[in-house]
Amino acid sequence: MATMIQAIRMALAYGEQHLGVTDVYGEDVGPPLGGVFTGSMGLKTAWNSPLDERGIIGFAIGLAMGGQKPVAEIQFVDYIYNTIDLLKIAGNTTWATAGDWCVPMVVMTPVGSGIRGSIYHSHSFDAMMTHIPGWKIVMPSTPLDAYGLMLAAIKDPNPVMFMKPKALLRVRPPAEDMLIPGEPADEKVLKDMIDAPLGDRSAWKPRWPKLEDYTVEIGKGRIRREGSQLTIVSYGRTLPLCLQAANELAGEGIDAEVIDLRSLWPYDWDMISASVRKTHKVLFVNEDTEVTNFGEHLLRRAIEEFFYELEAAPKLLAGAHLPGIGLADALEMASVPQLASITAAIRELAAEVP
Amino acid sequence: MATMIQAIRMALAYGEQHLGVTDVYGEDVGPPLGGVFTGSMGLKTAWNSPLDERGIIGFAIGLAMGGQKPVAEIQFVDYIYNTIDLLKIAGNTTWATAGDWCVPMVVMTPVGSGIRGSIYHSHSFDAMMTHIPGWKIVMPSTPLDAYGLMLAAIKDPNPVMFMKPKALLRVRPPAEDMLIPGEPADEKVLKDMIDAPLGDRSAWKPRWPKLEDYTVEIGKGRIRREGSQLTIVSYGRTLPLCLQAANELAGEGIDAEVIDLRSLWPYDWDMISASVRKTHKVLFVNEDTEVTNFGEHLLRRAIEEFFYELEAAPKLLAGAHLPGIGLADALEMASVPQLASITAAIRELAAEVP
Amino acid sequence: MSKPHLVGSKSSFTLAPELLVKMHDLMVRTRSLEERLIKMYKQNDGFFWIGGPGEEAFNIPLGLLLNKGQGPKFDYFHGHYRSMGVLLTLGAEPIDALRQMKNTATDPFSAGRNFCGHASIKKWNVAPISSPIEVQYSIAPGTALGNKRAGDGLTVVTGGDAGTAEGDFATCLVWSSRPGNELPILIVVTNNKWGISTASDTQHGDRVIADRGKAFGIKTMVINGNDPQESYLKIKEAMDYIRKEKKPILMEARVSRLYGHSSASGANFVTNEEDPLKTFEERLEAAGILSKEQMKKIWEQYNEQMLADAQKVRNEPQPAPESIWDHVYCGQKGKPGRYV
Amino acid sequence: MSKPHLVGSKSSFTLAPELLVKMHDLMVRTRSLEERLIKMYKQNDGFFWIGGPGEEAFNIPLGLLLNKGQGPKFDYFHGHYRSMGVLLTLGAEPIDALRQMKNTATDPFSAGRNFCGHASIKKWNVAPISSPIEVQYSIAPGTALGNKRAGDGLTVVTGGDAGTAEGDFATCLVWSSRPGNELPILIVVTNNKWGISTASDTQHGDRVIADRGKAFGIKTMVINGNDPQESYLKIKEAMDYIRKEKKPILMEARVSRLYGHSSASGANFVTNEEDPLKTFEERLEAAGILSKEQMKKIWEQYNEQMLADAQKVRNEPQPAPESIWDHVYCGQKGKPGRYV
Ligand SMILES: Cc1ncc(C[n+]2csc(CCOP(=O)(O)OP(=O)(O)O)c2C)c(N)n1
Ligand SMILES: Cc1ncc(C[n+]2csc(CCOP(=O)(O)OP(=O)(O)O)c2C)c(N)n1
Ligand SMILES: [Mg+2]
Ligand SMILES: [Mg+2]
Repeated sequence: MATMIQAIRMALAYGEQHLGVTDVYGEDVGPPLGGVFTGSMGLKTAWNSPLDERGIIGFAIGLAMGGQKPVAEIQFVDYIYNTIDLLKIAGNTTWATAGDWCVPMVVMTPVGSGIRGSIYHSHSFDAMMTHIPGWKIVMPSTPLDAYGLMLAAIKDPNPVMFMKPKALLRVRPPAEDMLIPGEPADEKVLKDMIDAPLGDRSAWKPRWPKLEDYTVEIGKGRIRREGSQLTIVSYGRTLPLCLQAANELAGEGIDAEVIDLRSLWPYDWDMISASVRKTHKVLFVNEDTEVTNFGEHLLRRAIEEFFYELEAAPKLLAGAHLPGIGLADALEMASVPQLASITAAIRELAAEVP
Repeated sequence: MATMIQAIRMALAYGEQHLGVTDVYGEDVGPPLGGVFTGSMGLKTAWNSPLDERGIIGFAIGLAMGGQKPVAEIQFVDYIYNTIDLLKIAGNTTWATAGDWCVPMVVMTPVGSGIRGSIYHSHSFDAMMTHIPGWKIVMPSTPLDAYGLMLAAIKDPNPVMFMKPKALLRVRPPAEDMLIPGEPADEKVLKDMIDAPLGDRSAWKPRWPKLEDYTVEIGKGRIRREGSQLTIVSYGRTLPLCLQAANELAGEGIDAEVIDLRSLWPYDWDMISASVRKTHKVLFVNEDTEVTNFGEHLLRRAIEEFFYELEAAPKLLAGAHLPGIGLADALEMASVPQLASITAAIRELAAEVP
Repeated sequence: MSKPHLVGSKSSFTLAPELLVKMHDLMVRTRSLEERLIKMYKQNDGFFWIGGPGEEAFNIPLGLLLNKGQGPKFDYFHGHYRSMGVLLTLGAEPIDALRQMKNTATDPFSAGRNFCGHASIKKWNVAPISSPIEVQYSIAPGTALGNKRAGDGLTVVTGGDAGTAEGDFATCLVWSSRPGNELPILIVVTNNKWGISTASDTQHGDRVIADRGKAFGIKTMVINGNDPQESYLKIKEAMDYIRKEKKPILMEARVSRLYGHSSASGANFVTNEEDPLKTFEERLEAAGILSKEQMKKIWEQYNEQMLADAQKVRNEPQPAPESIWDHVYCGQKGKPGRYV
Repeated sequence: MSKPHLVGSKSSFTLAPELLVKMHDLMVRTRSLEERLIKMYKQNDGFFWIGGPGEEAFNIPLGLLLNKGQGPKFDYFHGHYRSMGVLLTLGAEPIDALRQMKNTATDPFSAGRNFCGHASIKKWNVAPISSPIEVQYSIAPGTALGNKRAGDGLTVVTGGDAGTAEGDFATCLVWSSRPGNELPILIVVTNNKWGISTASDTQHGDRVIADRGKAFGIKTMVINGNDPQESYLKIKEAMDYIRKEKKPILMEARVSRLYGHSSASGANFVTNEEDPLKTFEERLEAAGILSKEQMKKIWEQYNEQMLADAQKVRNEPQPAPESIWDHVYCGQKGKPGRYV
């Protein structure tokens, strides 16, 4: 019963053992800390880098070109914005060389709000990242999906951006999820095996469970709740909130289908299409700022393909278009979708009649 | 009859003389070159900077804080992508300090395709830039608007991004535009006054015309063609193409209204609304890559506000979602909207019946 | 606050006793504030703590030597999240730091938006402190050019050792030393030998960070930032040079990090680093400038004040949700339309 | 090509005559290619020219000394838009450079997508040359770590002087010199004292760019990159050290820029800079290694070959519009759906 951060760590351990991962690195990624969220604790290839995000991304490109298999971390996505040119290079190298070079690298980075992170530990990155061609982009909302998407990311011969929703890193898996293949069912046993002790950990070594291969194909969404009246498409932090809202609204007779997109690029249009063709109403939810937002892309595509089939205007619920998320509770709550605003948006969409 | 690049240069000269501009700087902005597109030739405050875009943007923030009024240039917007964090800071400083500091700076940079610039001299920046709150963002399509928007940008107490559509820098003004207040009507006379001679120019000094104040308010669009059947919203390089297409299609009985947005943020929603409420059909055209594109924002807003009034699905015509624009003619043509594809899109929209 | 009595005796000091006493007072005030902030964090009166305990012996002299005022005639200060000592010395009120810790509506630095220690005081040319490491080094040369044009003001920029790995540090060196266009800027690195959990000697081939200035012809200094007298004298020497020559100096100050990186690493007092305040107090006592008793009293006064202030802040209002729309633009308040 | 006759006489050279003759041949070949590219540009057989005339005396020795092959056992080369001499020396065909100039479908480097001089040859570890200045310096340390793990390979990265103002240059120094994790990398700056129209002495306080390595404990060298023999010997010395010690070297090579920055500045021959090829030919003649006649013949042969190649390229197909969809992803061709 791993948390998402444990699942990621186990995926990286599996990657080191079986998939040729050579370097898991970034600021405070190696010993003694093993990542500010413990995501790389105890990994044998984990190491600390200089405090230089441009160096981290550039080095990953170089490692990928140099026959290595890197998983590079940007400590918080809030600090990735001086590397956009390098992310673009990682994404255009194959195209610019007409296929000569591939760049098999993974970048992982915590994203989003939910920890009172204030202006610089709350950023979302889905909008800018989906505007950078040549990458694959994933964001899990359950530990099992995190494990399966990380293995898929490592196996992929292209650059893959693995976004870790900060707010969900320590949350337990949903009831319907099976165990990660190989993990012990008892969370205390697992903790004992793979979490470093408090205090001095210089002599500590993890005992990894006998993990197995499990891949979530990049580009495949997941229907987390079936429903007939409207479709909700989300991912990351807002996904469990959408699910909760949908479940609660079932009592009011609102039957919503909830799709966890999981992969932002490529994304599972087949799944969205099938659902919208069934429900004729769609709500896109994410927490990035709402202007030039990836949900606007999905909405545009819905308009392109289903305009005449829709029974209500498709909607986007996203973050306020503001320079930051404020520290105080009330400010964070007012800036990004929460259970209440999601519930209200679903209700409104359900009630809309042409 | 100034070209756009001459208009920009005159606006900067006016800015130096009357609006307190202290520094026009960037790579090759000062003598001897005066900018790779001659945009800063002969300006008294123009100087060459180190080859360091992060330095250029950072320095501009510092100058603005230090009581100066900078107009900083990024030589090509293709090279701005390592400064996104600094652009974000310029845009969030007022908000983060609850109003304590303002950051009055202008960044100008050539954008877009049209000069066979290949992968790194063809980028559009409207999507990423409109995703950065706290800025004002403008992009003219005529010399007069360039002059008026540059003066507005200089007068604004906030950071303003002035995007120069590369393809239009040397194009003459449209017939309906008046002269820039103060400029001589004869383009040869003007050239003689303000363009540096070929060869050694070390002794050359410009003779600026007696320029006058003329401001295009940021946030106001411009109807370049009135029409009743559909609305086209565009800006920059694609604007004249939209206009040409609309004029040509008038012969086929298609009567399109063409809005030059001019300001991307804030944008003139009143103008778009009034037009769409009249035509009930709308096409957004820009040349940035089409996924998570600013046109998708406008389209989403149109859906939000007019879904039930629209007589056709609103459309976006934008650049192919690809890592770059290829050098060969055929590649550039296939990658971004051209007259033919714009014409086709208008025709299709005009023909669409619910 | 009652003036402590000055005992004029032999001492290891060359600075005037009045100045030493003043520095001590400000150092205690700063430390007391930081310790109160940590307590607030631990008592759930704030989400996150980061600050500068261990850097007082450098920050207080720096604050004393800045020429305070607004606009390019005066000095600019581009600090970072360990700079509260500089700001208190300039005249900032501790209670305002507590307000930011508690993210109240009354927080004058950010109205409850930013982390503690992320201040902004335009009226004294204190540039906004923001979280991203090192960006201040790309920004600071700009105010230095303003200074150069306006008179004898200068710009000071500070940041940590690990952060010098960012390109912005190099940018600062490049832009400050352009031949013929050198800038009046004091480029400071406060080297505590750590970046969060990462020891600097595992990452930095540049064992003496200040040496990076040499290739640029920038005058460099390495000082013991744990010694307030040395800091005062060296910063003064540097500032005199900068004001006169209109040229940069790169100064590396070796300092301590006394409560770990931040609340994320527990914010507990570490015992294996020099406490510059303790050292200073021992020297002050040995020199007969302040007695244990006197110093104890100063501590008590400040600790009491901070506690009282913290209690006051607890009752101050939190920001209203709709306040998020204010100040997107210069002078703007409220939400005029669909968007600001 | 007929072997020139070697005259064994007294000379100012210490390198073997065969090697000198070979270098001369490759230098002429490279220059001849560049001049053909410029002609193509001027005849509208290409949209843009940029290249390396003036850097042959450095680039050819560098190409000769690289250990060519694929994968981390072999050397990696991260060049820039003036590096064609290195690539020709490795074995690239001039006609392929002409193809890229003419953006034909047959351009093996980018299939008509990228500017001339922006090559990529994975089978020889030649990293893609891209337009953004200096990014190669952030990338190159990564391949150097691959080298270090695999054996005795090393990584070479090159770029211009003005570009060292970008933070990436500092990044390269930092990442190459981490204590205990030093990397086998030859960091080269080809200093022509210009960045487009901007003279380096107006921007660079670091008058000797190589000095920037010193603070990092990186061994530095400043060489006359206009002298092919000095270049050869110094690059060899540097590479021997790097292969043995697994540590970086920062080398500044002073070179010429013989046709201005690019076609944007006219691409005309400048007369106020040393032409290293001319100097070399004078020395070769003086040393009796090659006669004027012999050299003239070499020039003629290459000039003819380039012209013939250019004519051939003129008739090759342009890329098809739908080819834009190929190679967004590794191994992908065509457009499977609404998007690739
Ligand atoms: C650009 C950026 N990257 C990462 C972080 C996260 N972070 C905050 S403080 C810190 C370490 C800073 O070390 P140093 O520069 O030595 O300053 P110190 O905290 O030791 O005073 C890191 C990595 C950040 N705030 N900004
Ligand atoms: C990041 C970036 N900024 C700007 C440019 C435009 N540009 C191309 S070459 C050049 C000058 C480069 O000078 P230097 O590094 O000395 O190399 P040189 O051309 O002199 O060999 C500039 C500014 C660019 N290609 N990339
Ligand atoms: Mg430190
Ligand atoms: Mg140069």
